[in-house]
Amino acid sequence: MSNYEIDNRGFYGKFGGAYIPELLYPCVEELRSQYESIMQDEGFQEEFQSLLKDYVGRPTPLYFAKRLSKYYNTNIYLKREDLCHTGAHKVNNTIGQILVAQRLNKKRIIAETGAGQHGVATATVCALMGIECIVYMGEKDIERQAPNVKRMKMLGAEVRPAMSGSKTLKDATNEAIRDWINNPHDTHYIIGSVVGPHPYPDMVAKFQSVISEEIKWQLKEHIGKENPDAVIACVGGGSNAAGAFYHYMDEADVRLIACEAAGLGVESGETAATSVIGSEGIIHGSRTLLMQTDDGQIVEPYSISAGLDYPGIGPLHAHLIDSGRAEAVSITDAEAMKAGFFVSKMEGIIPAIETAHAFAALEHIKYKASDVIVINLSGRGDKDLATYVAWDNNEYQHNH
Amino acid sequence: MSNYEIDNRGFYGKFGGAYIPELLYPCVEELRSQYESIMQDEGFQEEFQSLLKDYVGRPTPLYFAKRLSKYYNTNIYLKREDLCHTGAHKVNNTIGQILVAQRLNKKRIIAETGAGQHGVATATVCALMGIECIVYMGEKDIERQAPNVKRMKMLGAEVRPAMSGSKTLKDATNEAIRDWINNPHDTHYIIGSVVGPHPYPDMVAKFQSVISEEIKWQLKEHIGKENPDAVIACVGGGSNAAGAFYHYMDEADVRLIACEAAGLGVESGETAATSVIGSEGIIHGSRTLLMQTDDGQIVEPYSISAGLDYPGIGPLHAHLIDSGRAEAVSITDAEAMKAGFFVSKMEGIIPAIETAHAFAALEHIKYKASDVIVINLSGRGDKDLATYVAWDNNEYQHNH
Amino acid sequence: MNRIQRLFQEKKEGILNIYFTAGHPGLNDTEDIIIELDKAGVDLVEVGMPYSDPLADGETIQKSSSIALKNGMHLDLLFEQIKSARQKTDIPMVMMGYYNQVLQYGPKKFINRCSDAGVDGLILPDLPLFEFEEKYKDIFEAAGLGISFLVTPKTETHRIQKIDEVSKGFIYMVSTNATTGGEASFSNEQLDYFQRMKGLELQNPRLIGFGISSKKGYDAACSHSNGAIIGSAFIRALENGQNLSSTIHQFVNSIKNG
Amino acid sequence: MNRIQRLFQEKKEGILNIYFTAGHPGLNDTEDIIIELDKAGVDLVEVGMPYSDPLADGETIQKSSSIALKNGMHLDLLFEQIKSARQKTDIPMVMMGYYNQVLQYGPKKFINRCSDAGVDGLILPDLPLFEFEEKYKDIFEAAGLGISFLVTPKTETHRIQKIDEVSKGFIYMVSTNATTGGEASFSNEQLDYFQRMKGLELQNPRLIGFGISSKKGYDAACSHSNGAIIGSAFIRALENGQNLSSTIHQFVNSIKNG
Ligand SMILES: Cc1ncc(COP(=O)(O)O)c(C=O)c1O
Ligand SMILES: Cc1ncc(COP(=O)(O)O)c(C=O)c1O
Repeated sequence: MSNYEIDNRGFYGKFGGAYIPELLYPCVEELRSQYESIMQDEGFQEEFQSLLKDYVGRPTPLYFAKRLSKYYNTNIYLKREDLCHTGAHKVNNTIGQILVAQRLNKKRIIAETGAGQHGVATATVCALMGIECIVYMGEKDIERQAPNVKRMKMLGAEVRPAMSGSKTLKDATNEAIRDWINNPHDTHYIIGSVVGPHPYPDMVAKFQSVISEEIKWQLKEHIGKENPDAVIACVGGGSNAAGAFYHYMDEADVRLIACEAAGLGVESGETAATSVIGSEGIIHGSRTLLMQTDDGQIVEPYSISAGLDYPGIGPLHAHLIDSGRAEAVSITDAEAMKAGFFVSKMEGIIPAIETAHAFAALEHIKYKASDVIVINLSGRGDKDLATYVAWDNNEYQHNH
Repeated sequence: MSNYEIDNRGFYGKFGGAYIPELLYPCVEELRSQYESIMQDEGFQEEFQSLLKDYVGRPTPLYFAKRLSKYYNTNIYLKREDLCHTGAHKVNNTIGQILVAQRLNKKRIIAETGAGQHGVATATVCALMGIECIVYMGEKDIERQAPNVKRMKMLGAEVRPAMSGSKTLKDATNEAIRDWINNPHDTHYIIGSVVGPHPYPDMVAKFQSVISEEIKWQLKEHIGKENPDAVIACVGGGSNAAGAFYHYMDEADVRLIACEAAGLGVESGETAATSVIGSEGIIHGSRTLLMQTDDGQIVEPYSISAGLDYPGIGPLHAHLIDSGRAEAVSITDAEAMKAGFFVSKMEGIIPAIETAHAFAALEHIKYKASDVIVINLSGRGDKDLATYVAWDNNEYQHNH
Repeated sequence: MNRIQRLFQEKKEGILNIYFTAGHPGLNDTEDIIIELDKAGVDLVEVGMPYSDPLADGETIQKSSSIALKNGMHLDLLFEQIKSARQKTDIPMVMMGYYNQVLQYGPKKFINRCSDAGVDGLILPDLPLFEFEEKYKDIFEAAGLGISFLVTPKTETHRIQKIDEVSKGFIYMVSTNATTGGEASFSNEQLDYFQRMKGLELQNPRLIGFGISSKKGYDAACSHSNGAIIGSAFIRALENGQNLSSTIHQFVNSIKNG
Repeated sequence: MNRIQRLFQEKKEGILNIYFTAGHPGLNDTEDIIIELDKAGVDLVEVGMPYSDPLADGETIQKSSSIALKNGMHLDLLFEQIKSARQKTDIPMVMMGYYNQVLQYGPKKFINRCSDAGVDGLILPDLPLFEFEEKYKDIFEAAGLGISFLVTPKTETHRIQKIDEVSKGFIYMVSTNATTGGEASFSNEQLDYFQRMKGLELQNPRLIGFGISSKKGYDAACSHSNGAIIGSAFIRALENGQNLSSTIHQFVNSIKNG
């Protein structure tokens, strides 16, 4: 068995598990006891695969970035999750979870969102299935990701602001969990990343694993072998990274590079670089790495990117980094924005600011001219245009 | 030979040709004399197909819209051009034309744009190839399609406002043509629709024909036969419709339904329903149907949708409609907006307002429960969120 | 036998357990609140350790927690405050908080400080049963520290029995599957649940909490269990009251006597 | 033989052709402008039919066109104005506009009105050669109406010869591959082009236009061809001038005599 799969209690090594109040126990237990058999069911797989193909637009291309490769003097392939319906990898997971929710007879869907991509992806699948949808979103994120708020509303979802804490993803997640506690019977909570109590990290990683499943055969088509030298992905909760790493976790010759948001700098106090300044603890029902005080209070994170502005990482990534399997790279706001502009002008692809963090890693890591590097292009930057423009005009305001 | 291909002078029946001032003759003639051999070249085809696959994300899915089909009691398939890189079918053409431009040794690209999708698609391929790009856009459209203006700038293009006339697509096209006249040596003009002098309508239609090429085999996969009963597409200049109709034009059992923007109503004086209130004449170098006065002055069009706000249609469509091969349907602003909201909530897909006109046709045309209808989902509605929201709040301002 | 066990040996019904968030309304109110609650005739005090992300709690407790943290509350201070209160009262005290607080403080150190301060038990709603059993049960017992797990109307019987087996002190019966803060008025489903709990003849006494804010709710809870836990209603009273002591006496009086 | 042919028979060099947009600056200025241009010693008048989308024209002419249309200019009125002017002058007149205007008016009707009004020739820059030959050549000849096609520095020799074959009256030599409006100063490439045109010994006389705005430009054009066409500069003068008559005389004087 893989070293990087959950054990029978839902742990990756020492990380993971389900640290939840009894009030959530029935909901989580119902899901835990059924998700594997649901996901393995043939009818489920058929519907899931057909929606991924005909609705989401999979397989997404693996694109050889010629000009970027030339500039960096290596071989860079981009996994084009930005071409997924709704504009990011998030929908791979929401398609899967809405099918699970239907099989659990749930009539109401809740979700948290940071960048709004998961919220849009959830609102989308709820519209597709005709199911009620409520999305919790930090007040600050509602502001900085306005286009996605409009999209969710057009799709028929209700967007509820989370006003506590830093008013970002962490707080939206708290609110969603509270909603679930209050509505355990009819509601399924579609978590948007590989975070939360077991079985979420495993379930979400499996839904996202289609990313590396495709990279394998696509790379074989391109260069005759399945394995690149490195896979780079940004990590908020870590779902796109989990998907891009998944089928390479046991292939020791493939470097796994996880890019965290350093915000204003790892040491600045305004950061979301969890693996550097975080420590083991519990957040949102999972034992993992998180940013906290000596007293165990969760520290409010900061990143220019709403999707990475989270004080924890998924337990799988905590394990991959803790065990040395994955390398963590910290990328500041400024580095990410520079990379976002650069990639736009070099390849005609405007990346999400989250994704721009992954591109910025090229300035940090060592590689050879003969290397093959896959960057997971987790999402498109349409939602971030206002931030990009403000940054370009030196008008960007960080008011934490 | 097909009845719907150009003759050796570039005419579809009586429509088409190249009505251009001598100043443009060398540019157009250079292109005319070379486009076919360039497009047939094996190296060209290889590069074109590989970019369509790995960069654009083709084939785009053909998606069976379950809930919409149930609602309308028929079988509706959506051709997902909204999943193309940059969010609309426009990029199929710009990829093709940038490869043509490279083979003509052009160092500078100009384009006109209405909705901004063609401008973004052009800026995108110019970034991809590292070529200078200037996009002309009506001042009014710059306002109502602000997100796309931001995208073009991020991609490194210069956006120049067209201030004359109705300050929309027609005027942007005039400005682009003027630019080309002034820069005939080094510049290629990437026209964004099946309009303009020969060979543009034919060249653009051929680049877009990949749409119906895919529909054929995809429909065969879905239902065992290549031909639907009807194909529906919106028509501004008509490139997405040309692409969706192309391989069905000679299949008399497939209805071709072209949806024009009626604006405030065909008889309102504020419309873009060219085939209804237009007549034969010349616009942008092509003999076609256009909206004009008795004196041959071009009438300023109106539609809520920037991409359909054009007083002409491509000569192919003039011919298809004039010959009775295609049916023209006029869709008002209100009908299109209603359809846009409806599709968003029914299928989780927010269509471009242009595309919403095609969906609204379902309320106009007759069909049977057993019919198979393909709607060309030409683009996504991200660029239109502000207009959708303003409409929903009864705040939409039409100031012509 | 610690103070909680002694309490339940002496008093089988009508137990009143009041929760408050330490550090709220004022940083140094902890000792006064404990003493006044004791004086007012409360049976058991639950001291909330304010937490940044109290996801099992409702809005009232969440807000009081963030005020307490802003006031500067932290665990070392809290232990001192409790220890100081313990000099003046013998009322049973439990601490309630989140597992991460214990983890970061260091579980051993945390338990030692509890013993030292005179804390009688802990409630950590997100601490899994199995993890307690495997890692902490023995240390808790050695320290004479109780532990209370929660049950809800949705908790299955075999799990209730397991919880009863592991708990030491009392079982926290959540009256409804909803976060704290709302007003209780028992439904048939809840009454069934209370009946079922009674019928299981558990080793631990049962206290009903969540959403109780009046004599009516208190009486109803008492008629179905050994007593009631009140939290949010008390915090709101503290927020609205002027004088700490009189507010507390008034509140407890209103619960016990209407 | 119409007035244009007669002009070029009588005068081989230094021909001055002035363009203006009918209906600009005022709706009813057409007749006065024509008469005054004649009086000022201009050889040939080019009457622009204002068009909504004049894509072969520069900004000046485009703006004058949209003003003229706003003023209410339309073809029936324009033909009346020209006809009325024709009663008072024998100056050769050509109309310049876009093919769509002729198409919508009805080509036959349009040509009849030209004859009737005393128009001597047409310039329709977007009318293809072959379409003229196939559809209109005979009617034009029957009506005694000239036609001038454009050539540019980029036009290939065999095409120039074809254009010469089809044109009747003069050939409009565009001095540069750029829309009208800029200031001319001839480059080597342009000089080569002028030489080439001269060497072809065409049947039609040649006039050079686009970007000429001063005596210097006019003289240069005349030294390479039979004369010059001036448009944008004249329109700007009309816009800036107060009195139509004196503005026109001043402008023409400045071109001819500096
Ligand atoms: C485009 C994109 N990339 C990455 C992320 C971060 O999430 P995760 O780490 O789960 O992939 C987000 C979150 O919204 C996103 O929108
Ligand atoms: C999404 C979309 N559909 C349709 C159109 C109309 O163009 P065409 O008629 O050439 O397809 C546009 C133009 O911008 C567009 O953006």
